[in-house]
Amino acid sequence: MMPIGHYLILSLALLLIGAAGVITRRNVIIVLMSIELILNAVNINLVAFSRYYGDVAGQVFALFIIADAAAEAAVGLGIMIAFFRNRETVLADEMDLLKW
Amino acid sequence: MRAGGEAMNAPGYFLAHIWLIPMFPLISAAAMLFFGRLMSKEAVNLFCVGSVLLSFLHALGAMLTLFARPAEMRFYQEIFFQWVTPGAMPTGAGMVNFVADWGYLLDPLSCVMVIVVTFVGFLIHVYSIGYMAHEGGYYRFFGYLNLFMFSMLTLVLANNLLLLFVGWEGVGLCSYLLIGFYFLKKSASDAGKKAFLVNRIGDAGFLLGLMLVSTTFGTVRFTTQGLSDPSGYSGILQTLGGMMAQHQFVYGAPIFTAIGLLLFVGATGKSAQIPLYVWLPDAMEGPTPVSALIHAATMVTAGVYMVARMSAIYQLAPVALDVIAIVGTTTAIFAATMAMVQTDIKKVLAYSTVSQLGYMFMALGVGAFAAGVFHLMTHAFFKALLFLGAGSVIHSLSGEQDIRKMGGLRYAIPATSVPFMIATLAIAGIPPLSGFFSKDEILGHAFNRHLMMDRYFALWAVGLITAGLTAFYMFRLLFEVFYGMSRVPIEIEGHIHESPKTMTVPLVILAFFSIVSGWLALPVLWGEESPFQRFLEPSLRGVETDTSRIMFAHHGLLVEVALMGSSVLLAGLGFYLAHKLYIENPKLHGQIAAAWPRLHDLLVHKYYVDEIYDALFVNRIKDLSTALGLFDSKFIDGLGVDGTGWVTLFFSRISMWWDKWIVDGLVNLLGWFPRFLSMPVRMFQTGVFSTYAVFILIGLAILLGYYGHHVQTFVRSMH
Amino acid sequence: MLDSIVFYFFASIAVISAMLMITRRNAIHSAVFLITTLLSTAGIFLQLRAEFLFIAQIILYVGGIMVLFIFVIMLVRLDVPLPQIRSPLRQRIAVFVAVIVFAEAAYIVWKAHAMQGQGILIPTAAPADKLPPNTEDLARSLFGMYLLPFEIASVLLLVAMIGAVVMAKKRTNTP
Amino acid sequence: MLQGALAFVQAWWVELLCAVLIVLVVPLIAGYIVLVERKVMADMQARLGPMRVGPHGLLQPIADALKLLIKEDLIPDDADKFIFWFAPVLSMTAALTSMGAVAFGPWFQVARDINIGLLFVVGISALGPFGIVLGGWASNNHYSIIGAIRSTAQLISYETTAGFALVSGFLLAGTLKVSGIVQAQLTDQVWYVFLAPVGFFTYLIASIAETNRAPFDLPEAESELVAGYMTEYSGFRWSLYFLAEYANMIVVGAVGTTLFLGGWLRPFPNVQWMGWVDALPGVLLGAVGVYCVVRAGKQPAQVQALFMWAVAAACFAVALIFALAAPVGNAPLKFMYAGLYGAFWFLLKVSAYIYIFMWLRFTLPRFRFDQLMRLGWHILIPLALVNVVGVGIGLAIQSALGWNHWMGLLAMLPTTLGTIVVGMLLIRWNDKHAAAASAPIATDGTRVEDSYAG
Repeated sequence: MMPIGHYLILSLALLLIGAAGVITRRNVIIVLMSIELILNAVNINLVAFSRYYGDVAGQVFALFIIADAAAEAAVGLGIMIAFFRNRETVLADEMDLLKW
Repeated sequence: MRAGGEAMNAPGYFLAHIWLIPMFPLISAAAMLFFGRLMSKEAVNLFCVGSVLLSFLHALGAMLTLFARPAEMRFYQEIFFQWVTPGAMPTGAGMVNFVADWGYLLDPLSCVMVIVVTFVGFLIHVYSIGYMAHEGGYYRFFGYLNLFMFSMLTLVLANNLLLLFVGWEGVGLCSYLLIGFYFLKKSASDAGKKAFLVNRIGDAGFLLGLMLVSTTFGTVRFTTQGLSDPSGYSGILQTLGGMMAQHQFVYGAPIFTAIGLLLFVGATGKSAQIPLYVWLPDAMEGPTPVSALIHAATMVTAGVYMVARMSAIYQLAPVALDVIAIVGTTTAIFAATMAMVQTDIKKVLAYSTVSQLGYMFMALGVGAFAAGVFHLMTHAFFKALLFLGAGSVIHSLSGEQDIRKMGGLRYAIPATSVPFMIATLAIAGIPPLSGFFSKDEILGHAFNRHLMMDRYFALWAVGLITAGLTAFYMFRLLFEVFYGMSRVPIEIEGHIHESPKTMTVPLVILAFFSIVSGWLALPVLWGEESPFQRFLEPSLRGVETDTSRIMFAHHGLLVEVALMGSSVLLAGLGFYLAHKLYIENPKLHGQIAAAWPRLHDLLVHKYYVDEIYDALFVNRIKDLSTALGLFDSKFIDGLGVDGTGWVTLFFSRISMWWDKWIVDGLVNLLGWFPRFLSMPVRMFQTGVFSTYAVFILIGLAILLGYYGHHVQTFVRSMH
Repeated sequence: MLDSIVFYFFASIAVISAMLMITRRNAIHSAVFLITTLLSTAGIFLQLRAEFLFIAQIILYVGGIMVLFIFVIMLVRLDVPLPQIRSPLRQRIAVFVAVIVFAEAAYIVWKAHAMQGQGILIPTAAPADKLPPNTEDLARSLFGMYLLPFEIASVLLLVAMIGAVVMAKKRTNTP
Repeated sequence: MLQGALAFVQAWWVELLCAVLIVLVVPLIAGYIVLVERKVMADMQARLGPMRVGPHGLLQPIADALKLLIKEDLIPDDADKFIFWFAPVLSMTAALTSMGAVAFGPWFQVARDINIGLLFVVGISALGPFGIVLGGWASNNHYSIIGAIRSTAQLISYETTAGFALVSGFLLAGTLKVSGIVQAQLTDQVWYVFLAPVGFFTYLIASIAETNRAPFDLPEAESELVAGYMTEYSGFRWSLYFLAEYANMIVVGAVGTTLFLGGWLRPFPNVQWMGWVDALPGVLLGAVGVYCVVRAGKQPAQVQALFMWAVAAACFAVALIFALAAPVGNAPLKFMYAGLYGAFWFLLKVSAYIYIFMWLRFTLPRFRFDQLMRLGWHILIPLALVNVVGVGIGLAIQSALGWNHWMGLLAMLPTTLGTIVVGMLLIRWNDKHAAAASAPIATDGTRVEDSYAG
């Protein structure tokens, strides 16, 4: 069994890629996807540690994070559709009103 | 006797759960009034009728449990919580800390009432299913009806006068709501208001009496009998007994008279006695089941019940009793005469109700409390039956109420006409139906008092005449509606239809009871005391003193028979007259009316009482209020308010200028600084979230850099 | 041996397709690559003997969330590439900072491994066959110790569902 | 390196064998299911169906496969090449992979001790929609996209129902492991279809909808969308989709069988005097083999005869194993016997399950999309939920009264009846409201569709 560092590096890489996606992309859907990616990276961390410490709590929290991701995706996409319906755009730069 | 009263006194399920009896209707009433709109009719029926049935069953169980005990132990009282506790206050019984608790008392008297209320109430609920089927606000109607049941049960089960008053007001409210049920009809809503206001007058008297009671005896609890341990509780009965024992008061003391009269004022309001009877005829605007339940069977008898409940005091107040007797008798004949000429089927019944109530009060007045309550019970059955029958008639004539437009209906709607006839016989006092026995009890007692004191002769005579009148107008009604030629308008004639089973079955049941319920007094025929009276006796006993017992002469069997004969004779006379005037030659009564126009008008206009009241009180009050209104609008508004406004305006002009130039100037200056200073910071707030993300990431980088640089030190700190 | 092969296989797929995901211009392509990333993450879960999470990841993430994404993409007609107005400054900053962070974190991890002995506890996994059956284990602690969070999560999902419905509803439909 | 590989094979040869078997045999089975379907259809329509190739068209599937393989496979210009290529593969892969955890027999299973058992099957087969929706999108054609989105909406909606139905089964079995579930039914001495009939029923319907079969075959409704998501596909890719669909049928059938029909158990496994049933498979296979031998001679083409011989040989081999297992009781033989024997019953049940599909397909007319959605969301899902609760209650009663195995039926009866009553009420309610909501824009699915059609 390889040392835990590998998993940490992997999740770190995914997280940073996700962050980069959030920053660089203007398309809100892709930004949302990147956020999913970040959450996923976190999951890897949690599961890895739960495996290495032999404690299942980490997996429980990974489950919660998945549920959270689902909720976040649903709401985010709902907002986006509403936004698109009203503003005919999905570009992040044009969502700078901070209110409606 | 069984050894150890404990087993005897063990409450058992029904007594222990006596609080359920009012609770069922309350629950379903709440359900109706909050969620009824969402329910289907079936659900509403299930809820409301079911709840009343449940409480009837519980009441029945409680009564049987009570029966199982020896006569002296037939009290059950339970105090749930202390409700009003104003603390110590000076009373006739010295400084006591006054307590009105929320508790229920079940003794023979309230037992009879509870049974009557729940049973008749249940039947009328069932009836209403059919009657209200096509009306709007179905759930509202049933909600109010159940609320009424709750209030009435609280009234009769209350173990103290204050709680009784709560129920008293509750039934008043429900009656108001239900009279004005068709609130879109002006007459209905007016009738509701009238009932409410007239009752207020009575309630004022009642309230005064209540206060007087509480200050006199230091308690409003009727009695301490039936409590698991009476020690530490005080009841009116016991306190009164103590007072009499140490001669604090004497028989016929003015305080008793005052209490009695004040309470009786309340009774006249609730039970429609002179001078406050005027609301009851108008109350007929409400739906017929309401008239049957509230304005015939239960609520209007609350006054009778209350007086009987306070009999301990009344027995010591002869003056009050006489007043009650006189008022009752007057009301009886007065209303009977009015009933003779009414043409609205429900109005006739309304006046007959008033007159029957008069009978009951007459009974109370001559001190025959048991007889009064007995008549209350029988009357509840046959008058409810009469009203329901009338409702069924109206229903089948699709809303027609004028008896001049009826006639010959007995073949069209047999299932209604037969019970109606039975009820008529009962109320007219034809043996062996119930009305005969109860009325005969009353007249008998009146006659006995006359044997004691001559001044009671008038009462008896008038009562007897009233019996004749009752027979007359009831048979008149019967003949007008069910016999003779049909005078129904042709367009209605077509679809006369018998009412549905839900309406006719209750009629049959009530008919059965209006026949047999009188037989409780059967032994009176051979001169014994009636079992009903013996049953009620423990709760009507009052206080044992040398002078206070109301003496009834004992007359022989012969006299008894003579009395009965006389009343039956008069009833027969009434029947004969009615038959002559309305069956043999129907024109005759018209001619008679024409012969004495004055008298007829007087009767038709109900002795112009309403007009007199209007002239004396109502209009005067209206004038007063208009005057006050003028004062308000002219003086207070004109001078006070507007003047102030003008002055304020002037000053505000000045201060506005100041604000504008001085204060705002400073504020703007202050505001300008931060805006100037915040210029650089605002750069970051682009509102584009990816920029923020960049900042987050940079922050992360810095943190990690710091951590990585000092990682050794962190590790050291870890252990 | 086998373990590490599996791990590197999945890890490389994950990273590569993640990169592709944030660089594709067509949203659908991004979605596809995200799916592959998630699947390979699931594989890593399996390699970590977290079978239940493996399947949960596949059912919920891939089978649920991603389908939702693709739906929306098609619904909002994003399947045509958007005009990409480049903002080079932000991108450069982003990539630069990301690389820096990666380097730092990697350095820290390496450092930690290096000072294995003195005071840093590097956990070592128990052998796979010693583990309790995963699903039962998870369920036991999920419905035992973490029951309340579980309930809260369910409420969260409910709220999210209602909110999504409300927001995505056509205004014209609502009177 | 090589050592490692060898050791690997040494350790996992059974699984590898099963995997190879599945990958090889499933397409064949699928092909034959098609044949059977055509035969059944013909029978129901009083025709003969394919008769030319081989006896009674027995070799028709082979011929079809050959045709599909040599057919030209064209990619539309506007299609998104990468995804167009990628999608069918994804579908097929999902279908085949999900077979991995299906237990055809006691050891006849790839992922044997995987802890999530059936969930694996369900979850992996949940990847199928991607293949469809991506393919539909990639081929850049309105019919395709509408079909794709329809099928995806349908799949998602009905997977919920199927999931709940499965949960009711899992509750009864108390485990997710496939072999564990079958064992549980063995010890309970009753198939769970009798304990949770409503669950089975809902799962049946849901599985039909999941596999896009009639009467729920809206995604490829010829009358509305030419061929739905497959419109632009042809040749090998098309056949991949096709195979995926039939493989999915097998998968759902397998799941249903495992959970509700007692997996690889023979009928009445605990009843001694039913033992004679054990002889059935061997005899049957022998008969088939004999038939093949008889017909082999009469084949017009050499290939056909050869194929027939091969089939006969295979049947005889298996029959031999069946025959010898009892007397010659050596371990490997028993091992194989157990696997093949289980596989026989298992496949028998699965084919019965699939026969129901066909039956319905040729009996019922197609649903309208909003009807489909209402059925799913207004009736099936609530019903499945109630069913889960009901089964839970039933189990509680069972454990409270200490009833075990088939006596559980008594405990389950009231809850089942209650659930059925609820179902009736739901249907009544729905009928009452169906008229109101029968406008074509009634569900998300149709709204999506319109946003494209418009």
